Amino acid sequence: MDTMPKWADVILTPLISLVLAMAISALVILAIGESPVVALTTMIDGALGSSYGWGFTLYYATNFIFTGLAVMVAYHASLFNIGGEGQAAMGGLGVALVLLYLPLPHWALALPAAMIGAAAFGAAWALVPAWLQAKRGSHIVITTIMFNFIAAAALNYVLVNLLRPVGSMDPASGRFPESTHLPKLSDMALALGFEWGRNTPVNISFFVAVIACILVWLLIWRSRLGFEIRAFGKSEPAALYAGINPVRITVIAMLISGGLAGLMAINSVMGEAERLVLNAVEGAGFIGIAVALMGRNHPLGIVLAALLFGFLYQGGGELALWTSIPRELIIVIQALVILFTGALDNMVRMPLERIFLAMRNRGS
Amino acid sequence: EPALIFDLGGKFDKSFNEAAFMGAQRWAEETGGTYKELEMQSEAQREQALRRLAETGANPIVMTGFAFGDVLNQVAPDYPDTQFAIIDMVVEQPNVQSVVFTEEQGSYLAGIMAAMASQSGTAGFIGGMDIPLIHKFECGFSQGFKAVKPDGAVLINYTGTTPAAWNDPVKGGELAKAQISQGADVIYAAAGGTGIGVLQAAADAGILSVGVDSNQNHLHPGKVLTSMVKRVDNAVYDAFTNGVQPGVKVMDLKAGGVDVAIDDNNQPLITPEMQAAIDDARAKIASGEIVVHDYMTDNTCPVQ
Amino acid sequence: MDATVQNGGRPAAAAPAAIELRGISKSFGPVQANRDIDLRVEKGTIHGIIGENGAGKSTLMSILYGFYKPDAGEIRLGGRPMTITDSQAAIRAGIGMVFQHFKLVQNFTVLENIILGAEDGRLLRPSLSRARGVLRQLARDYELNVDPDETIEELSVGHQQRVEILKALYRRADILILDEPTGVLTPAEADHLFRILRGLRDEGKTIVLITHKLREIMEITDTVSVMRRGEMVASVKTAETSPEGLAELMVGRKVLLNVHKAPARPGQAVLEVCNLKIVDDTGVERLRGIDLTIRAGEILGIAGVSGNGQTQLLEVLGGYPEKGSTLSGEIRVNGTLLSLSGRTCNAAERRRRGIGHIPEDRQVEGLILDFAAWENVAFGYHDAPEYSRGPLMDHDAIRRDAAAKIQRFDVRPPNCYLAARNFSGGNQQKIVVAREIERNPDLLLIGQPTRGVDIGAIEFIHKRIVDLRDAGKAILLVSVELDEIMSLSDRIAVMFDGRIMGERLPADTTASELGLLMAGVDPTFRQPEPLTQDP
Amino acid sequence: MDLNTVIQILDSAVRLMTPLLLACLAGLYSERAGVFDIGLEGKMLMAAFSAAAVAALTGNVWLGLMAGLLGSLMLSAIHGLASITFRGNQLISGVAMNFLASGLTVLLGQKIFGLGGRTPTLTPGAELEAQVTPFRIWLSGITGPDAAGWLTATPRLSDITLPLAETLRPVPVIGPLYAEVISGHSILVYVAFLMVPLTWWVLYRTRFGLRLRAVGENPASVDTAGVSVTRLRFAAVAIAGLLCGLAGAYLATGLSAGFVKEMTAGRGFIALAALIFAKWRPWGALGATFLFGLLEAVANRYPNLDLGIVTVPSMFMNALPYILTVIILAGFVGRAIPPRAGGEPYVKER
Ligand SMILES: Nc1ncnc2c1ncn2[C@@H]1O[C@H](COP(=O)(O)OP(=O)(O)OP(=O)(O)O)[C@@H](O)[C@H]1O
Ligand SMILES: Nc1ncnc2c1ncn2[C@@H]1O[C@H](COP(=O)(O)OP(=O)(O)OP(=O)(O)O)[C@@H](O)[C@H]1O
Ligand SMILES: [Mg+2]
Ligand SMILES: [Mg+2]
Repeated sequence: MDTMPKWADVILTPLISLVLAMAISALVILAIGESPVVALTTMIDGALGSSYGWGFTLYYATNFIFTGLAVMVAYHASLFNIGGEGQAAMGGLGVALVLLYLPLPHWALALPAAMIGAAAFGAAWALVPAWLQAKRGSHIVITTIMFNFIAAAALNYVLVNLLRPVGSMDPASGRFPESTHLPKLSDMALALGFEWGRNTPVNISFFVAVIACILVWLLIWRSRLGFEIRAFGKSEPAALYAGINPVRITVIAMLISGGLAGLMAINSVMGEAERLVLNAVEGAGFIGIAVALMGRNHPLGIVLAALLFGFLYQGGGELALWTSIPRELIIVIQALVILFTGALDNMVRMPLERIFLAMRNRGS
Repeated sequence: EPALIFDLGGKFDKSFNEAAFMGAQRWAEETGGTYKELEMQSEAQREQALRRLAETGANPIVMTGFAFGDVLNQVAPDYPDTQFAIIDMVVEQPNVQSVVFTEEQGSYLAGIMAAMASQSGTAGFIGGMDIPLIHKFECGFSQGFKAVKPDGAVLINYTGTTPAAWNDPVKGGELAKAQISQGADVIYAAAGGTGIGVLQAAADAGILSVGVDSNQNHLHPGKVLTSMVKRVDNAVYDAFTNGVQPGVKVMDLKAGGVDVAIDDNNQPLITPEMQAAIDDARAKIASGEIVVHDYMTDNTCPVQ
Repeated sequence: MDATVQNGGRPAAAAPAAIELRGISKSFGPVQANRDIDLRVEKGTIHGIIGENGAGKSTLMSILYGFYKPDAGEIRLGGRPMTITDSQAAIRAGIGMVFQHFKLVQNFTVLENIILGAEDGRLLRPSLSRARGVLRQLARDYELNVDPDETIEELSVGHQQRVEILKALYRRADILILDEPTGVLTPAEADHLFRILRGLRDEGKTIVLITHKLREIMEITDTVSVMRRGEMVASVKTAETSPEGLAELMVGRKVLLNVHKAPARPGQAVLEVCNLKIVDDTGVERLRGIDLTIRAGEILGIAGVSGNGQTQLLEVLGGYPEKGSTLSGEIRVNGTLLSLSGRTCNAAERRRRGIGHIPEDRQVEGLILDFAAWENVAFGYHDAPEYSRGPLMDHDAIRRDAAAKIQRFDVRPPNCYLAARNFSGGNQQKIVVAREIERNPDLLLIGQPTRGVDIGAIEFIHKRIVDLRDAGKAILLVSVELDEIMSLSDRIAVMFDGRIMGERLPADTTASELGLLMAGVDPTFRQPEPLTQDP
Repeated sequence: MDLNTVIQILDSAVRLMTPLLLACLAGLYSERAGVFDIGLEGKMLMAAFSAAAVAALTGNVWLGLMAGLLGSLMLSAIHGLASITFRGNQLISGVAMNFLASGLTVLLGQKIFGLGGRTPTLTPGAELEAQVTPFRIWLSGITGPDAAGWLTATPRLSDITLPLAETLRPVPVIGPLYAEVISGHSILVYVAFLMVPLTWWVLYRTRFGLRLRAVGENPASVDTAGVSVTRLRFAAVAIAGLLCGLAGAYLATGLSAGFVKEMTAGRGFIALAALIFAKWRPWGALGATFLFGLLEAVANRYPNLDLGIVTVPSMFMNALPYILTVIILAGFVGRAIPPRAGGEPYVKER
C-alpha cells in the first residue's frame, strides 16, 4: 500500500525521471559534438526565459491539453483513442466552415460558434469508430488509425478543391474575416496596461483549455456520467450489473473525446493561423497520447505534461532555429522524456520506495 | 547579414529547400560571407522565425515555400526596413520580392524529351503530396509530351495526402513499377524523397526517369534522362548577392529559372533530334510562340 | 497456546516431519503478513489451516511453494533444510499447490494446462501423448475424470479444480497444498474432493488444507492449525477439539455457528415468475420454464449444482440477461410486469422498482476493485437523489452514508477511502451486502453470499439477511452451500438443468433428498428425469 | 482487367505486404506474450536506417542486415526493460520508441553521412564509392584484398529467380503467375512467408510456443509452474525485434536502395491494425497483410477510377484501403479478443 508519501510519488519521482532523461539527452548532444550546456540554456531561455518564450510554450501546451484531455476521457472508458489526429483535423474543418460561411460580427460570437463547429466535427469523426466498437466490436484502435488516414485525404480534397482561393498555390482556405480573430494574450495584457508576449500566438483559447480541464475533471470525477464512464472502463460486467449501458457509454465517451480533440482547432486554426492549412494538427493528436498517459489521465497531470511538451516544443524549436543542432535532436529528447517519466518511472520509484521504507522502519 | 528560412520539409528535402541551401552555400563560398539559416519545427514558428530574424537585423530574408505567403503578408509591413524574398508565392508588399518559377515550362521540355525517348508512347508522372503546385509540374509535362506524341499517354499517380507522401521511396518505387507494367518507359518524379524510390525503380527496370528540382542525373548515370531543374539556388544566390527588388520576379525558362539539365551523366541519351527539339521549344517559349498552360491559373489542364 | 502436535492421524513414530517451518516472517511493505511462524506437518496426514480473512494463510503457503520469498525463517522438508527460491524448486522438492484463484490458462485445453512448465522436451507432441496416458492412469487411480481435450473455460469450477490437482499429481507432488478448495464447490463435488484427498493420504502423501469451513476441518483433517493476524495461535489434533473451540480461537470471541431465526410470517406475493425461458445466443435453452413466487417476509432458497441456470435466473431478474439471448415468460414484482428486453430492461430500472441484488461474483460484478469503498457503496445507486447535488454527485453525502454503512456492517478496516481491492474477500462481501441491504429493497436477489468468507463474517451476513426478511422483504437466495440453504431458507427450490425440480420445506427434507433433486432425480416419483437435453 | 494487370497487382501486393507481414508477426510474438507493442514503426525505422547505413559504409548488405537486426533489437531491449523489468506502461514505452527512432535515425544519419538523414543510394556509383572506400582499405589491411572484395560484394538485396521460372513461363496463367508473382523477389520476402508456417509451428507445436501463449493469457499460470515470466517475455520481445529488423532492412535495402527519413510512413501502425484484424493468429496475419498489400496495390494501379459519369478523385482512391479496412472490419471480422494479460505488467499476487 502506501510505502511512500504522496508528495514523493507525485513530485519527486517525475522530477528525478526528468533529470535522468535530461542527463541521457546531454550524452546524446555530446555524442553529436555539440554542447549540452548551450543546448539546455537555449531551450530554457527560449521557452521560459521571456514572456515571448512563454507565449509560444503556452500556445503549444494549449493544443496538447485539448488532445490530452481527448485521450484521457476515452481512456477512462477503457477506449484507446489514437484518432485524435484525425478528429482535430476535422475540428479544423468545422472551425473553417463556421468562420468562412457564417457572418459573425465579433469574436465573442465567433468563438462559441467555432467551438461548436470544432467539437461537432471532431465528435462526428469519432462517432463511426465508437459506434462500430460498441455495436460490432470492431477494435477502436484500428478504426481510429484508419480514420486518421481518411481524415487526411478528406481534408486534402476539401482544401484543394473546395476551400482554396482560386490561383493560390497553398492548399489552405482563405483567411477568416478580421472580425473573428481571437484576442491574443498579448493584446489582453496590453489592455491591462503591460506588455507581455508580444507577437506570440497564445490566445484566449488557452483559457478555454483551462476551463475544459476543469469541466472534464467535473465530468469524470464529479458527475454521474463520469462515474459511469469510469465504472464501465474498469469492468464491463460490473457496469452491466449496475445498469450502465455499454453502447451508450462507449458512444458518449468517444463523442466527448472527439469533441475535445476537435476543439484543439480553435487554438491552432482560429487563434494562430487564422485560416485552415493542410497540416494544422502537426502530430498534436499523437502527442496527446503521451500527454494523457504521462499526466496519469488526470486533468492536472495533463496540464503539467502539456506544459512540459510545450516547453520541449518551443525550447526545441529555438534550438533548431538558433543553434546548429539539428531539429531532430528535440524529437530524441522528447522520446527520452516520454520514456523516463512515462514508462521507466518504476526504475526511480522502486529504489525510492525502499529508501522511504527504510527511513520509516528506522523512525519507528 | 542575409538569412534563409527553410520550409517544414527541412533543408535536406532532396527538393527545393535543398536547392535553396545550395545557393546560399555557393554564395558563402564565393564571398566568404556568413548567413543565418533556420529550420522550423511547426507551423506556428513561421511568424516567430520571420520576426526574430527581422528584429536581429538580418537583411535580406529569403524563405522557401508558398506556406510562408500568408504569414509574410502580415509580418512584412511591421518591418519596412527589412527586405524579404519569398519563393513560390506572390506576396504584394512594398518590401517583398516574390520569386515564382514557371515549372510548367521546364516540365514541358522534360515532356518533350520523354516523348522522344519513349518507345512505347507511354510516360509516367509521379507526384508527391497531392497539392496544386505539383499539378503544375504534371500539367506542363503532359503538354510537352502530347506536343510530340498526341496519341501517347501519360500515367499519373500521387503518393498520398499527408506530408509522409514526400518521404516514402517504397511507395514511389511501387507506383513506378505499376506504371512500368502499364507500358511507361519514362517516368517523371516530382516527389521529394519519394522520387528517389521512383528513380531507383526505373533504373532497376532499365527504363528512363526524369529527376526534379535539383540535378539528379548523377543518381543513376545513364538511366536518368534528364532533371527538370528549378534554380531556386540561383534565386537565393541572387537575392544574397544583389539584394531584393520588390515586386514579382518570374524565373522562367528565358531567365534560366527552370530548365532541363544535360551533363556528362545523361549526354549519351540525348539524340541530336532531341537536342534540336528542346532548343526549338525553348526558343518558341521564349518568344511566346508556344504558351505552356499554367495549371494554377484555372486549376485545369488542357491535356489529359 | 503454542501446542505443536508431534503426531498425525497415522502412526509414523519418529520419522521426520514432511514439512517443518521455523520462524517464518514475511511483510508486504508496511504490512506484516506472517510473523515468526512455526508449523509442523507429519508425513501422510491431512493438516488443516484456518483463520480469518487476511490472517496470512495464503501467504504462508505461497512461501512454502516458493511463490514469495520469506523475510526470515527456515523451511525443512523431510528433515532436510531446503532453500526454496522459486516455484520450480518447490516443484522439484515435491510440492504441489492448488491456489485459491486457479492458475489456469482459460483458452488452453486441460492437457496443455497440465504439461505447461513440465514438458518433456522442446516439442509438444511427445509430452502431450505421454500426459494423456498419465492422465488416464491418474483418472483411474483417483476418480479424477476430466476430458483432456476440453478447454478450461468450458469446464465447471469443480472440474477446473480437478485440473489443478492433476497438475500437481502430474508433477509427482508428495506434498499437496490446497487453498480454500471447497469455496467454489458443490457439496457433492466437495465430498468427491475429500474422497480423493483421503486416497492420496492413504498413499502416503501429505496434504495441507486451508479452509474457512469448520465442518470440513472436523471431517477430514488429522491436525489443524489456527492463524490470527499473521501469527500461529494454535496447532492441535482435530480429534481433540470442537468447531466452537476452533471458531473461538480463530476469531477471538464466541461465534454462533447456527442461524437463529423466528418462523416466517409471509405476506403478499412480491415476486411472481411465470414460465420464464431463456435461449442463449448459441441456441442452448438455459431456463426451461421457471415458475416461482416469493412473498414478503420469506426467504426462498434455490439449491443446485452451479451451472444449472441459477446465474441466468439472477441475471434476468437483475435486469441484464446475457447479450443475444431470447427471453419469454412473465416476471411481476409487486404486481407490475417487468420488461424482458429493450431499453427498459436494465439493472438501473430494476433497482428503481425495488429490486436489490447481491451478485454471485463480488469481484467481477459487485464491485469495481479500483474504486474506493465509498464509491462502491454508491455503485448502482449513483443516480439516487440523495447522492446528487444538481447535475453532479454529492461526494460528501455519499461518503457520510458509506462511512455509516461501513460502520454498521463492521467492514475492516473501517476506511471508506481504501480501494475495494485492498479489502479481504470477506470484507469486500460485507461492502456489497451493506450496499444492497441498507437500500431496503422489496426484493433482494442474493447469489453465493458467503463464498470464501470467514466464519465471523458469515455469521454477520446471515444475520443481516434474516433481519431483512423479518422487516417484511422478499428474498431469493441462490447458494451452492446446502448448509446455508437449509439454515436460512423458509422454502427451498432445487434447480436442475434450467428447471425447478421441486420445492421443499427445510423442516420436511434432508440433505440427501435435496442432493438427489440437485442431480436431477426426483425421489418422490422414483423416476429419473432424462439427463439429455430436449431437441 | 487482363491477366497481366492481375499479375502486376499481385506482384506489387506481395512486395507491399512483406514488411507489413514481418512487422505483424513481430507484434504477434510480443503481444501473444502479453507485451503490447505500438513501437513496431520505430523499430522498423531504426532497422531500416541501421541496415542502410552499414550497407553503405561497408558495401555489404549482409552486414547491413545484421546491423538492422541489432538496431531494432536495441529498441526491443529498451522496451523490454521498461515494460517487463520495470513494469512500466507498455503503450507509453512504445510511443517513446517511435519518437526515439524518428529522431535518432536522422541525427545519426546526418552525423555520419551529412546528407540530411538520408543514406547514400545503395547502388554502385560515386555516392556509395566515397563511403565504402575507407572500409575497403581498412578491411584489406586486415584480410588481404580477396576477402575484402568478397565482403563488399553487394550493397543491396537482389531479387531471386526461383528454379524453373523461365521454363514454366509459357504455361498459360500458372506460368506467368509463378515467374512474376512467386519468383523474383528478395530473399526476405521468402523469409517472411516462411515465417508464417514457422510461427504457427512454434506457437502451437513447441514448448516455447505453449509457454509464450500461456504467459500472454495468464502469466501467473506460468509463474506457478516454475517458469520465468520475465525471461519468456524478453524472448518474445527480442523475436519481435528481430522480425521488425527484417522488415526495416527489407524496406531500406530490398524495396528501395537506401534510407530516407521517416521512410516507414506509418507501416508499423498498419501492421498493428493487421494484427488485430488477424486476431493475433499467424495465418490471419498472412491474410490481413495480404489484404492491405492488395488494397494498396489496387489503389496504386487505379489512381483515378473513371466510372463513366464521375471520376473518383485520387484522394478518395488514396483513402480507399483505409475505408475498405473499416468496412471489412465492421462487416465481417467482428470482435477480436486480445491476449488476456496483454498490456498488463505482471505483478505477483495470489
Ligand atoms: N501481494 C500482496 N501485497 C501486499 N500485501 C499483501 C499481499 N498479499 C498479502 N498481503 C497482506 O498479507 C496479509 C495476509 O494475506 P493472506 O492472503 O495470506 O491472508 P489469508 O489468511 O489467506 O486470507 P483469506 O482467508 O482471506 O484468504 C493481508 O492482510 C495483506 O495485508
Ligand atoms: N495488492 C494488495 N495490496 C495490499 N493489500 C492487499 C493487496 N491484495 C490483497 N491485500 C490484502 O490482503 C488481504 C487478503 O486479501 P485476499 O485477496 O486474500 O482476500 P480474500 O481473502 O482472497 O478473499 P477470499 O478469501 O474470500 O477469496 C486483505 O486484507 C487485503 O487488504
Ligand atoms: Mg487466502
Ligand atoms: Mg484470500
